[in-house]
Amino acid sequence: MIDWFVFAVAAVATLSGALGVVMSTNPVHAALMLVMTLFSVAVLFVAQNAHFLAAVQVIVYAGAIVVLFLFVIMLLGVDKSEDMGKERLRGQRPLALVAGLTVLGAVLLLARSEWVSGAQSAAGPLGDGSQNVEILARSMFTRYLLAFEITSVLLVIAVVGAVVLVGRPATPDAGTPDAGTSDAATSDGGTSAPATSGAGPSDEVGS
Amino acid sequence: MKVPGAWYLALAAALFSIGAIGLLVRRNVLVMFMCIELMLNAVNLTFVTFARMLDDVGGQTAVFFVLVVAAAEVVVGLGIIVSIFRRRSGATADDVSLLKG
Amino acid sequence: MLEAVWLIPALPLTGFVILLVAGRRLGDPRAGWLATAMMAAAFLTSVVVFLGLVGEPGEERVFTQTLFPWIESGSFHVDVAFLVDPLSVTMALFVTGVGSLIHLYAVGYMHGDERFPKFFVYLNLFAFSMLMLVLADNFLLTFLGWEGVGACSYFLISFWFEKDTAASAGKKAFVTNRIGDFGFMIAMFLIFATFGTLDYLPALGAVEGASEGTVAAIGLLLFLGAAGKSAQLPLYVWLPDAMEGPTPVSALIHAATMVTAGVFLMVRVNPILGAAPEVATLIAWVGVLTALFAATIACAQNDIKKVLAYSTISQLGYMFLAVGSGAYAAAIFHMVTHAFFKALLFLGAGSVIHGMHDEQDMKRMGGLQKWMPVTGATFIVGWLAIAGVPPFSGFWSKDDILLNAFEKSPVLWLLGLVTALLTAYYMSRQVFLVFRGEERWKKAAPETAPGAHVEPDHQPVAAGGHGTAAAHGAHGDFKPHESPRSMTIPLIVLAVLAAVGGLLNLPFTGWLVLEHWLEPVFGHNLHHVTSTGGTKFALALTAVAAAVVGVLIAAAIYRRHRIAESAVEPRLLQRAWFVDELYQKTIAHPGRALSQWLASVFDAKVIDGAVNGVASLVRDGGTRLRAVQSGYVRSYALYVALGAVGVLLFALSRSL
Amino acid sequence: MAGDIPILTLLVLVPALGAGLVALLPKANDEVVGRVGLGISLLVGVLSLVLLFGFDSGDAGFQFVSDHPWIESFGISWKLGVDGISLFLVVLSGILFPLAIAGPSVHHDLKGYISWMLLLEAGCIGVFLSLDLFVFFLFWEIVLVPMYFLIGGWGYERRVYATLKFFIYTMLGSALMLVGILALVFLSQKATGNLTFDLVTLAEGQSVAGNTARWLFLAFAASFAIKCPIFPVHTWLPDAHTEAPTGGSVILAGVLLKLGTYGFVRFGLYLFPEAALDLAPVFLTLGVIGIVYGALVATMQKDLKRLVAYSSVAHLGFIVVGVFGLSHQGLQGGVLQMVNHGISTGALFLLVGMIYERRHTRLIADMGGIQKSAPLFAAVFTVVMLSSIGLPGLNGFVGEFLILLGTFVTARWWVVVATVGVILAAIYLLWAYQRVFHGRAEGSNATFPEMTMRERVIMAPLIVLIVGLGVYPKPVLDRIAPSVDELVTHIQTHSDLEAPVAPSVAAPTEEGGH
Repeated sequence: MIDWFVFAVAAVATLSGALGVVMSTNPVHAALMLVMTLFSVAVLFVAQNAHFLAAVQVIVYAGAIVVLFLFVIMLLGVDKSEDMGKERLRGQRPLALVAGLTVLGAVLLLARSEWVSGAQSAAGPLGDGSQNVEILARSMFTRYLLAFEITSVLLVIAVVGAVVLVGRPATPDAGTPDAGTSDAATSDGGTSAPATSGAGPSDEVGS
Repeated sequence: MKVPGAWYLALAAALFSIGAIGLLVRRNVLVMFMCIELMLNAVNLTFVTFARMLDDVGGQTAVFFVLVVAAAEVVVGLGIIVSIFRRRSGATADDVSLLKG
Repeated sequence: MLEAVWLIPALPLTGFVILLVAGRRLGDPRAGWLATAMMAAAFLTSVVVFLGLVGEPGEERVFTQTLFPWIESGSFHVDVAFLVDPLSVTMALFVTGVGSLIHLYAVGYMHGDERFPKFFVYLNLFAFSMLMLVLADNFLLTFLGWEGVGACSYFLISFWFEKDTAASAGKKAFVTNRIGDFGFMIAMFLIFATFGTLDYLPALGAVEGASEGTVAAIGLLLFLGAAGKSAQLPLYVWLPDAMEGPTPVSALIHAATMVTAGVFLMVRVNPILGAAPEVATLIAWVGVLTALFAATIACAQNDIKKVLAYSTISQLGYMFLAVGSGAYAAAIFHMVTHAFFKALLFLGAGSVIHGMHDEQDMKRMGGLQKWMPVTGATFIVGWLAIAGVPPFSGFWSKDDILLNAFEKSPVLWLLGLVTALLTAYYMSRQVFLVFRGEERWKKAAPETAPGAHVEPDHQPVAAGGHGTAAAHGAHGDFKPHESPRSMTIPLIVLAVLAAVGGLLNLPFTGWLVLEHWLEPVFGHNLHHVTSTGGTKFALALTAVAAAVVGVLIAAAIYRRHRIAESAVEPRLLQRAWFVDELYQKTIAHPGRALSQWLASVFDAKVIDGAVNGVASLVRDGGTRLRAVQSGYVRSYALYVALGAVGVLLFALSRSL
Repeated sequence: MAGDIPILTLLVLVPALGAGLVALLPKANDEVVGRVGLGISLLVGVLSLVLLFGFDSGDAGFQFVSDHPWIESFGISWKLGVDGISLFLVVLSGILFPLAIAGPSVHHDLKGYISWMLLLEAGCIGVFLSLDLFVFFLFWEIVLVPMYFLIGGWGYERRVYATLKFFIYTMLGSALMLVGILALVFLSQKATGNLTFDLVTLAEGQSVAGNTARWLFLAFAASFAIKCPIFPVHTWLPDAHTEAPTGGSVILAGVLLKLGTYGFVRFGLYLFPEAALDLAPVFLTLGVIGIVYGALVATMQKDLKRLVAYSSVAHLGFIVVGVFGLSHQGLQGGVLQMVNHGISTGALFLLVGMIYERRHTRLIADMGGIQKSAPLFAAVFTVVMLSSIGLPGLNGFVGEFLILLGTFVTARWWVVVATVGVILAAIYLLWAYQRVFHGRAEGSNATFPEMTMRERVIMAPLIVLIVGLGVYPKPVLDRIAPSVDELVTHIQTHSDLEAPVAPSVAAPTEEGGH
């Protein structure tokens, strides 16, 4: 019974948090709503004996990622200018709703009664949750070792990428649009003759 | 008595749809990012649910990796957003359309 | 001695090559002397070959010499080879003989022209081509010479290319000749398809066995080629225009040699004509009609060279009349005598033009006999010869033709006779206008010129080469002068030949040297005169009478002025029956319009339009589709979502 | 024989590697680049002459064959060989490329220009030599790329339009041919159980017939017809010719167009004799239309290069007529005419390029009276023009005559119409000549510079060939003959084509028809 109760509360919190993210004009509010959803999902993890993941969920997601979001929002200024009543792209909203609801409907329809059809314990049994961390660690450092190592590489690349992206460009005219492309037109020796390679297809055909 | 996996899965589908709709509807780039996080979480939830239903450690491992990738993605994505905002202030997703054919 | 035959064309070819390489260094006049020497040497070689051939017994006077294989392909085989028989040797003799004289004359005539060496380059190349034409042992090699002389004719007519008329005339000559060559080429294909060879001897030897239709077709097609080259109806239009070339060219190419190539070809293929009598009849009729037609035009021309040009067309018509009547020997006979007297007349005309400082309008001449005695005297010999006054050469050859024509059909004879009368008339008119009467050139030019009915394009044009054009407009101040020695010597020699040339063949006297000499070539195809002595004599007398009447009428009009000159020179004749205009309207203009339409409408709009249409279709489609690429991330995301929905729905449809 | 040196492979590799070598040279030093480029192309020319002199004129089959397995699982091998049909096209390429590289002056980026030229040479020679359908297609496509860049990079005002049109047009044909090649290979695998791209095996096997063969033939023919080009797919040619730089035009007219006609002979007739015989009337008709149409349209062109381009349409029409006449003389004349057209039209384009360099215009109306100030130039132009008109004694005549003669025996009425083209050729060329060279010179035409020494050296070999091949074509014809003979026999064995009853003097046959 308590399980149903936990599920119901967490589910309502998850969905309302999600709706809040989508519907709030203020990005700070959206971020806070996101935290709510993330916490609820963590609860749902716990309810399914994924203790380690629940912890990571709270630490990484709610702790790091959302904070990062808020950090960026503060850095760039809270932009509340988005007018939710207007949509510039024609047909975007109805189509989005149709697409989203169709996905939902289709998934539910597809599932019907048979939600799972796979083999049991293909990658090893999970147990009852008492040894969750240990089992997960064993699987991670044996079976999925290579993938695990690759994620570390990915993280390094992401860090480097973030530094490069955010680092200020050295050119004095940084900040103006197209600053990076202006030096593409290097001095080509001043040849006035026709462009060299192929000049590429243009829309001259048929003219 | 445990709640059946189907409920979790249905919840995850709903969460995913909300995220997807939000991504398509919102113009604020940061909020769009958050919507992506919602969708990722929906997927994570299904993974965990399947792991429980099949008694398989693979599902939880996958969630772990998704978390890592999501973290990396957020880092890079926010970096891009910051550098875009350096060039043009107050941009929404609709203000950038250089790929227009 | 016969083996030396290859030297005959080789000598002018050598001259051509030397002049091509070193012509400018040799300069004026040495380049001319070299060319003349080459021609003279070729003439001497021809004499040697001729003597060699005479040494052979009558029936064995056929000799072929193969130099090297030219084109070989499967069963098709053509050599560069020469055929020496009485016909080709006669042609070679008279081509090199008359050619040498005209070369000599040209040394004087072209003196001072800035492109003097180049003139002789062309002249020697022409001589080479002409000799290849007559000496060839197969159709294809003849065709080589045939086209070669055509090309040289093109070069030489447009020699003074600064004049637009000269340039256009050259082009016209080449193109018109090409129409004839079309016939020649198809004829060769048909000959090869029928006989499997293009060599004269085997192909002509097999004519008897071939179907009549094929042979007639071959004959017709070859005649088309001959009509183009020899300026017969309806392809004669290029020859009068060709007078834009320097006068020695007119004499050599457009009177004596090249234009007779068609006659030569017809004579050469006499077995084909013998096997296709309808074609022969057609040729006779075309010939006589051309003769009459051109003669009427000649009666009303004022340009001294144009008169001679139409006269040439008319005389060539005679030769075809002879060919059509089966009188091949008579055709060759007339060709030779015509070469003598017409070359003489042209060179005389050139001498007059030279002496009159590039004046060509006869209406501005007169009384020149006193100033140019040698030219005058020799011209009068030429006049008597062409008019058919005995005993000059023209009388004999023309009479021979008329006699044969009479036996073919009296109507042909009658038309020929009328032509003879007209010939005597227009030639007398020319002589009276140029050498007799008052010295009209003394008056100021505009008053004398009967400008009222002289069309602009018939106005004499300053020949660019002499640099004396400044003399124009001051006619009263200058005196005509006799030409230099190098020009008068050929005149005298030709005058002698024109006077006594008849000795080659004297019909109705039994003195038939030429006919007997040529007879082996023709065999039974040659028409033998059957008329009695009386008929022959009566016909000859009628011809003489016609000539005399023609002379008398001309004298009445142009000496005594009994009738106004303008009355007998109607515009219709001055403009040559408006044939040029007719061709312009019916062929040139529609052809041009068609080409223009094809080029600017059909090709550009329809064919290329289809190509570009496909391109613009693709482009328009792309333009529409590119709206999809809005650049907005969110719409791309929507497409992704819709795609995912599509995949899901597909999965759903499969699972349900 | 040239011993163990794989001369054919060298003929392809030397220019290809040369292109790479030139690309590596420093950009600044044009002189070195020019010399190296010319040297490499001359080396290829010498190699082609070595091939010519080593060629056994009595042998009808493929000589100097080099055959190395390449992609064995698909039956693809690097197989090159030369016979009488391809020999002179290789030699022609060997001669024309040095002239096109040395002839016209290039105004910028000489390095790129020469590099592309050499790659183009490798491609062209490769097409002529390859005996494996895969290798053939590879070279066929390689040829497109350098030409695209040559026109696009060094062309005139509308070069982008022209180069795109050229590329897409030819690409369309190639796509169809690729389908044809694959279909042929797999169909014959089905029939014989042997997967191979080898030309000789496929041709001798004759495993497709009937409608299949006809469709496959058409797929190949689409590509060849566009390349030739045959009416009505010719409109890329005037644009490409007009906009291409002089050297590009020379190669385009001299070598590239021959790829199409060569393809018809080597692949069309050899692989699908029966289909070729069935469809011959279609192609004869198109060829004849091309002759008359090209000539008529050429008459009215205002641009000298366009005029020469349309004259090429007419001349290539003659070659098509010769090829589809399916007679010994017609085919032999067709092969010879490919070489002749390459020489004379290549020379014409060189001359037009020289005029452009002096006058900076190609419009006929802007010229006139040039003969006065440049008599030698006019004389050279005259000789080339007369060769193009087909004057006996010059090279153009021999091929043209053999084509018409041979085809007359098999397809009489087509030839009668085709011969009209001989008249029309005189009209458009002489008229153009008159407007450019005759008349009074005015303005800068009066000071038109005479040929320079360099230009004389470039034109000299072409003039020698024009006269030489016209007077004594026998050495060339002798080498072409055995291969053509074998091809005709091949067609006769595999189709209903009857050996022409050789008309002999002894027994003249009834031809009738008139």
